[in-house]
Amino acid sequence: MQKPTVENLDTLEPNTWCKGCGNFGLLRALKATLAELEVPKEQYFLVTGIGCHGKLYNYVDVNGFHGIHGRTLPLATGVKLTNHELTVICAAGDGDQYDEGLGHLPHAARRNIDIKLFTHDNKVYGLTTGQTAPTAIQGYRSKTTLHGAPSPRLEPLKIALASNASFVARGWVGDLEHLKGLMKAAIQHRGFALLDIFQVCFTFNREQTFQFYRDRVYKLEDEGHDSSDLHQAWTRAQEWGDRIPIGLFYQENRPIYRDSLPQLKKEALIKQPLAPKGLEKLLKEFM
Amino acid sequence: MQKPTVENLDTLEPNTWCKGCGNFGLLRALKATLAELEVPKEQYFLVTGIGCHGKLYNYVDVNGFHGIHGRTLPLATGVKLTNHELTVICAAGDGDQYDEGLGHLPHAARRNIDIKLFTHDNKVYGLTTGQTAPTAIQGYRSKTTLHGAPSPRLEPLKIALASNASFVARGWVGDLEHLKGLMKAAIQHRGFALLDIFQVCFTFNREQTFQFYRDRVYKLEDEGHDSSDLHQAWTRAQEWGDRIPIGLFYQENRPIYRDSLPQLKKEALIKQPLAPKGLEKLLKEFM
Amino acid sequence: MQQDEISLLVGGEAGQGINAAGFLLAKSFFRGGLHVFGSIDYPSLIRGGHNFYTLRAAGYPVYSHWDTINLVIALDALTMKRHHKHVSKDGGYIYDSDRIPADHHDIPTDKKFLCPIPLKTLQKEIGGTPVIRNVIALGATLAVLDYDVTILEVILRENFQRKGDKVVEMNHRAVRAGYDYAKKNFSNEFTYQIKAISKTKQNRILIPGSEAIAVGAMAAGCKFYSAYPMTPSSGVLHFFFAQGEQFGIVTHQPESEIAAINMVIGAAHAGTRAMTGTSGGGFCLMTEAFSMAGMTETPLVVMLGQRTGPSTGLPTYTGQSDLLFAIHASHGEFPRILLAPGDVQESFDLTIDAFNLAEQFQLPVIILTDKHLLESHYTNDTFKLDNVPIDRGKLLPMTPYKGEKPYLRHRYTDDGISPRLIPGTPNALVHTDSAVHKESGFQGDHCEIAERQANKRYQKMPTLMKTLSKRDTVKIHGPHDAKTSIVSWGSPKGAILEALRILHKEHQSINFTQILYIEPFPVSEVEKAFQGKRLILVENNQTGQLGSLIQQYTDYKINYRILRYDGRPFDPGDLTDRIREALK
Amino acid sequence: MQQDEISLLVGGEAGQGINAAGFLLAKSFFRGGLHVFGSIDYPSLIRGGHNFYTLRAAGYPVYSHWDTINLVIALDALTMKRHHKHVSKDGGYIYDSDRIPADHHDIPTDKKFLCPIPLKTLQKEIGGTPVIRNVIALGATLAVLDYDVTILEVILRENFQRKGDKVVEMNHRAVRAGYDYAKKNFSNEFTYQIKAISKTKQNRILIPGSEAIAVGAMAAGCKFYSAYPMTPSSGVLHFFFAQGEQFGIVTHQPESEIAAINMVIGAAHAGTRAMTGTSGGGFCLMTEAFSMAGMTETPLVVMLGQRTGPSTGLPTYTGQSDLLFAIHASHGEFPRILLAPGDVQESFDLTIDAFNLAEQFQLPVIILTDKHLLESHYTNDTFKLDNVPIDRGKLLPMTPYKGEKPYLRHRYTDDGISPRLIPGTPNALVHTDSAVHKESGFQGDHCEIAERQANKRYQKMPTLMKTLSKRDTVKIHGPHDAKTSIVSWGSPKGAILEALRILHKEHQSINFTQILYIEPFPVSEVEKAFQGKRLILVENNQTGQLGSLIQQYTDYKINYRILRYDGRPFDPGDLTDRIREALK
Ligand SMILES: Cc1ncc(C[n+]2csc(CCOP(=O)(O)OP(=O)(O)O)c2C)c(N)n1
Ligand SMILES: Cc1ncc(C[n+]2csc(CCOP(=O)(O)OP(=O)(O)O)c2C)c(N)n1
Ligand code: SF4
Ligand code: SF4
Ligand SMILES: [Mg+2]
Ligand SMILES: [Mg+2]
Repeated sequence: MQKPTVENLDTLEPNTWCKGCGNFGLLRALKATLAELEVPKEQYFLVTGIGCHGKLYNYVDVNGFHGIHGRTLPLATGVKLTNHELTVICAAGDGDQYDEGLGHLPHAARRNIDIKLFTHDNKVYGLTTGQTAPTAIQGYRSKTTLHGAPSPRLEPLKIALASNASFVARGWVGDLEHLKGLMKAAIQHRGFALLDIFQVCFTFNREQTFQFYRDRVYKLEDEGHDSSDLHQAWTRAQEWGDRIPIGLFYQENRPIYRDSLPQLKKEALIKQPLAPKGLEKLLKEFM
Repeated sequence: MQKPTVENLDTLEPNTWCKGCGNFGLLRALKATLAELEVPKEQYFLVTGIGCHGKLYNYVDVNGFHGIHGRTLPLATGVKLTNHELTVICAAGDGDQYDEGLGHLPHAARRNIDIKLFTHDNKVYGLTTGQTAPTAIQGYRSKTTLHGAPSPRLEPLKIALASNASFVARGWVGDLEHLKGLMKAAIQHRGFALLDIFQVCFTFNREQTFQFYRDRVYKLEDEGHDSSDLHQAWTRAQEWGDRIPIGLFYQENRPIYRDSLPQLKKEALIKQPLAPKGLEKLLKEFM
Repeated sequence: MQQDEISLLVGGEAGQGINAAGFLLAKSFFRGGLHVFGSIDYPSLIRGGHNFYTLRAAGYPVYSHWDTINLVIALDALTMKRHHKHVSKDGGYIYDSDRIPADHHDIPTDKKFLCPIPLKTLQKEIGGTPVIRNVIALGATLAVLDYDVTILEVILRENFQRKGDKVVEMNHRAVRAGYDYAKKNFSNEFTYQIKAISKTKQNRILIPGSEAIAVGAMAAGCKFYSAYPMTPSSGVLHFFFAQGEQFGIVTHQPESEIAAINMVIGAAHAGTRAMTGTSGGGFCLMTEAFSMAGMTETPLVVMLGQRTGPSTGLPTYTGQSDLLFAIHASHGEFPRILLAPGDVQESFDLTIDAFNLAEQFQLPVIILTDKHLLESHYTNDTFKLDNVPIDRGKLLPMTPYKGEKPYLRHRYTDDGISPRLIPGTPNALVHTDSAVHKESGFQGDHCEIAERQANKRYQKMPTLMKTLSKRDTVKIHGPHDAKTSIVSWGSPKGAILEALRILHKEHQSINFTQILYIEPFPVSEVEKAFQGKRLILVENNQTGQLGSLIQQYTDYKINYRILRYDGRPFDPGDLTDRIREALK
Repeated sequence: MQQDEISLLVGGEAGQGINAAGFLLAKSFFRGGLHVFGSIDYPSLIRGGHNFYTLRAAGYPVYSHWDTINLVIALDALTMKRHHKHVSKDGGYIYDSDRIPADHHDIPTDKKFLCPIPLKTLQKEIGGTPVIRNVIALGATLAVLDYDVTILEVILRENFQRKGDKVVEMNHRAVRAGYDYAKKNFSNEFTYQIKAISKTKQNRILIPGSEAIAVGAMAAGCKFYSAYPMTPSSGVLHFFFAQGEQFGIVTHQPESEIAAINMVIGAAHAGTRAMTGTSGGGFCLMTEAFSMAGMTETPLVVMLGQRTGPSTGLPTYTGQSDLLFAIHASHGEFPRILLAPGDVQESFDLTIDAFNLAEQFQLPVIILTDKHLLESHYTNDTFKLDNVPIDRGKLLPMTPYKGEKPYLRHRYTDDGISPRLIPGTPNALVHTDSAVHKESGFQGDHCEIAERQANKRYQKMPTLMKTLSKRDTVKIHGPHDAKTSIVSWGSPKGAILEALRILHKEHQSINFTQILYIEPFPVSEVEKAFQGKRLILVENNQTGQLGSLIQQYTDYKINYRILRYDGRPFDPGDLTDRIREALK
């Protein structure tokens, strides 16, 4: 089938994101990334959650599944284990992934399931009209935190590092070239990859705006960060304030979950015949 | 009511744990801890999950709720916010808390809900006959990991540290005095406390036995660990192998969730009258 | 021409403030003493797309919006196109002529009253920001309808007071700009004009179901509300956040619905009144703990706001497809109560009753409602807040325990209801268990205990049925001796009452049996209502779920089924036609 | 005295290997050509407590255990005490006299055959470890029953072969020690003796429901099984882990039931046959995704193994209380299929059919079963593995797509079923959505689409009903023209067949209507079966859930209800009494 191009990855679906939404940049970066890789369109599988981010599914013309809120990871795992020739990408929201679906993340990470998780981290629940997300910065005001979010935010990168994720990165929608590089690296990484993306919710988040990030982000690679050093990664992941690092925090090569399954050594499950031979011997045990 | 003593904390319920189970030690340490504190029995509230650990509920005569699998934290949060005069303790399993209920842990931690989580970390699903738990060590063999657990284990302390938990500790059932000290410190800590307890499953876990731990554990306090230093805590939490640290990894004083609720400044919710005065003004807005 | 009644639609993109504009208009009529019903239709997106607010105002009670529209206020071209087929023959349009050139709106000009207003131009003239355009359009609308514009001005002043005089002044100017422009250009031309009846504030409210439920819950003493956002249940959550604190209520947004319900069970067990709210998918996630509430006999109140399913479905549209799910939700068998309000008064009343029943019978109660009721604006007498009944059943005071020793949380009693103690009460301990437990609440892994405790839980039924028999479990609207009865539940009530009004004018012998307390099913009340009647079932779902219950519990057969399951509520006009068809 | 039939019970503490001992005994009779039924009863704990294995063996088919016991093999004192009331008048005990002193077992010695065996002493004599005591007891048992002990020896050899000769030898010695001791001390005294019929292996199996389902699934081509452990569904998971790999099946233990079902939906959507299994509380957690399977038309197979509820309930005991929940589970409306096997043959057959129906109709299928069926050992002809029908419906091959362009996953068709493509197939892309979607699978936030797609999904019903009408949706056991019919589903089948045998001997005009395909409800088949009959409902639950469906779908009334809900399966003896009562 077609090799993806930025054009042929377009769908005819009307885009319903707000004008000014950071999702547009993210979409652009994703399409550009896929267009640079040699994988044919039908070999991609995109799973999205429920939220504004979930609509991404409608705008990228690859195989796609718009799942339920918070469950991209297990659904993607099922797809990947069934047909590991597919490149499986999850687009999740911060409410979606870090609230409802948080329990799946450390497990997908430690198992090193070979799927890519791109989180649209806009620090609000966009589609449900702006409630506070778990990544919202302490003090953030919304209709569900009138006096400001009372608790420190959830820190996805730290959670991922604590869960032995083999690829941990952060990008933002204000630097698409950089974001594209991270997306590409994530896709090319053999194993689980978390790419948390600062995605500006133009409508509801009046604090973490483009300007907010532009004033603060710096690139790890510009400061000689060694992404093979877990210790450095952890230290960098703590940084928050006037300077916020983006880039590849950590990457490690270790066996993926599939490597533990001899059934999948030769070919993908989907390529194998359904009805197994020799089942009779199972019944012998009961005779 | 009565001040707890080791004797009056006993119930008449028949104990159904296996002979040799590490839970007995844990139970003993818990009763001894409560007996040393000045809180009357009726001011304790114990929430347990489903698993062998969950039966603890039957053996400690304080208020108790044997909840469902994986949900001690939210249930305990509801109890605590309603009556914050109660000392609320959760006894969870590793399957219970770190598989089914994992999603609640980072949130309870970052919110600093003033409840205590004691996890019976036996590295197996005891009550369901020995399946591999998420904390099982890579390579661990059971009926659900015949070739050995393929993935690195989930590391609760690292997850807790990554979630800004204000109290992170590890004990083990082979040193009850030490364990008691940690339980006491956790209960006296103002805020969320995770105390992960190596609890030997005598029946199913033939690898992480008493001897296994006895050969490996050392006490942080014996090595001058500074539990106010997050960085040190993280470094120690990585240690695993011939030497495994137990003790208080990290403790920090920061506001608890309740501090953000002016409603609870004066007295516990349960002490306040149900039907509020002045509701008429709400309806005025609709006139 | 003065009319008794008018039906309007305000339409545009999401983000244009359609809901707010529609509501301001609704409020203007409401404050003028008219009865108003307003309903918002919006897709699941934040900006763009197509939103519209439909409202009806009349000199007599109105129970529903109406698809047939007399005047469309169009803030974009799509609005004109989309709703054209629903505009009455003598109807018309007010539209933003700066945005929608005359050759672009696709409306056959000969047929309709067209009132182009250059919103952008006027906005610039008065020196306002774009958000003010809606207000200009509203001013124009009131001019065309010849309605007292000062009422809107008062409302705007109230609304914007806290934002300062400048904002109030700007709004005032906007209203006047629209009003004057329309008066000057289209005065007295439009068929539909309507008059305010009264200008003094009355003891009436214009309120959506969400707020009716929230206020009901607060009045019932709900002190703890924890819910994960989900349309259409979020309104209640937002209201609790905005208003709860001042009344000493704790409101919480947890990490998931599973957390929400477990927290609420914890809070209720700990002795306060607690509630959660959600919609279909969220309720799914709650079912496991719902069963635990049944097993531990914890008084639990869950508001289930239905939307179009299955799965994510149409998140912002309505439906009634979760009735059987809610009645049968969760593994195992335990008694529960399901209440289905049909309007805001019932929302308020049944919510209060939900809390009382939950505590009296120590079991979970579901308030089953839907997007249409939760998010539409109803005109109602204000709710009575004095003497709200609060009956906590067998809850013991927190004073040192002096009852039978030892205290047994799940003690066997004649009516199956055990005295309930709040943990923390001196001289007693409270034990409960999601597993089979003994009277003490400690685990009892014995078959005999399982059976006895199961019997205990169902032993509540006779008392419960007796208690419920004193409630209006079933309401009959219209003549009791009618030949035909429309059978329904929940939010279709409004459209059905409207249809009934028309059918009665046509001298049809028909009434409406509304079932409010659906579980336990009020068999004898329903059978009494059905006696000798032809039955027409009306439900906002695909399979006629109430019909299934009627088939199960009674010997009556549904003769005709009118179902709608496209996400939209019933339109009284269309519904009347379908009932007429059924009556043939 | 030689008997046709015998009923035994092996009892002791958890951890004493009661299940294994009981099963060895069962297997011994089975290998001797007898028909056997064995059932294990254990509380939710790992060591201690009281476990017992009940088994019946006979020269003719047996379908159930029996509460009345002829011989108890007691490994602890509690066993003797607990089961005394169930021991038949001429029954007896084999017991561990080293553990249970004669003055301690509470059994009136005059009435019963008592066979004390000093297990510890004998164990020491032969130089074995304590685990060998059960085997000694089994040897003694066969001696007392005058049954061919070499059969047991062969079985033990097969079992322990891979553990080496020493182990085999020790087992052999243990059997002989028990056998010889009993022969010497109690030879020919016992009323109950039973003979092997044949010693050559036949094409029969002794298998529990779990394994029947697992083998069925494998035969049907299930390549992916993901499940979170939960009694009584774990047996299937363990079997998949133990046996799946060699057949190229991927088995996974995920972090939760929510993960399990979402994974399985992913796997099924990606084109393989996939399944999950769980019990009540776990199924609750799956309901949200279950609805997604309905919406995305993903072929999904879920095994729901019931246990005693509500909530944690009695985790290791049986029940049938999730029928209505399963039928109505999840928000929104979508077609589903629910199959309820009553024995191991049906477990095998219906599991295969589940996969076929799921793919033919692209919808979720539930196999509803329970602890009693899943964990009891049934004697059955071996399953036919050749020519297992595999019908994948409208699944397209993975060769480059050449069909109508563009490929539309949810294309409208005459029968509502769209051609299904595997993602990754060249020249086409597959899109699907949990929200309302268009034919293309892209989101379609429009009411018209919601309605059309809803209609599309239900458009499958006529074809589905036609397909099902060719299945044995309902089975009638016994004379079709009987005056009374017992109506039931699932695992009570065995006890009912036993009761029927007795009642037929008493010349009662009675048969048994077993409903296997419960959703969609086979109305006409059921009505045909019921014609002119008195109906006795038998269910292992408290509210008679199948009865509710019968009330809903048919005009027949249940005349009498026999319900059991203490966690235990029906006992044929007690059931027969209750049916006799009903027949009065
Ligand atoms: C089980 C469930 N609970 C709640 C919802 C309602 N819901 C839809 S989107 C959303 C949150 C969206 O926030 P996020 O995931 O951050 O996505 P964003 O819109 O910001 O991209 C919620 C709570 C749902 N669809 N399903
Ligand atoms: C929702 C749900 N899923 C599964 C189960 C079955 N179950 C009971 S205990 C248990 C695991 C026990 O392991 P763990 O939590 O580690 O406790 P332990 O027995 O080791 O103390 C499981 C899976 C359940 N009760 N509820
Ligand atoms: S609400 Fe926020 S995240 Fe959603 S589309 Fe609009 S700007 Fe983007
Ligand atoms: S199974 Fe393991 S954890 Fe459970 S009681 Fe026995 S030894 Fe303890
Ligand atoms: Mg977000
Ligand atoms: Mg464990």
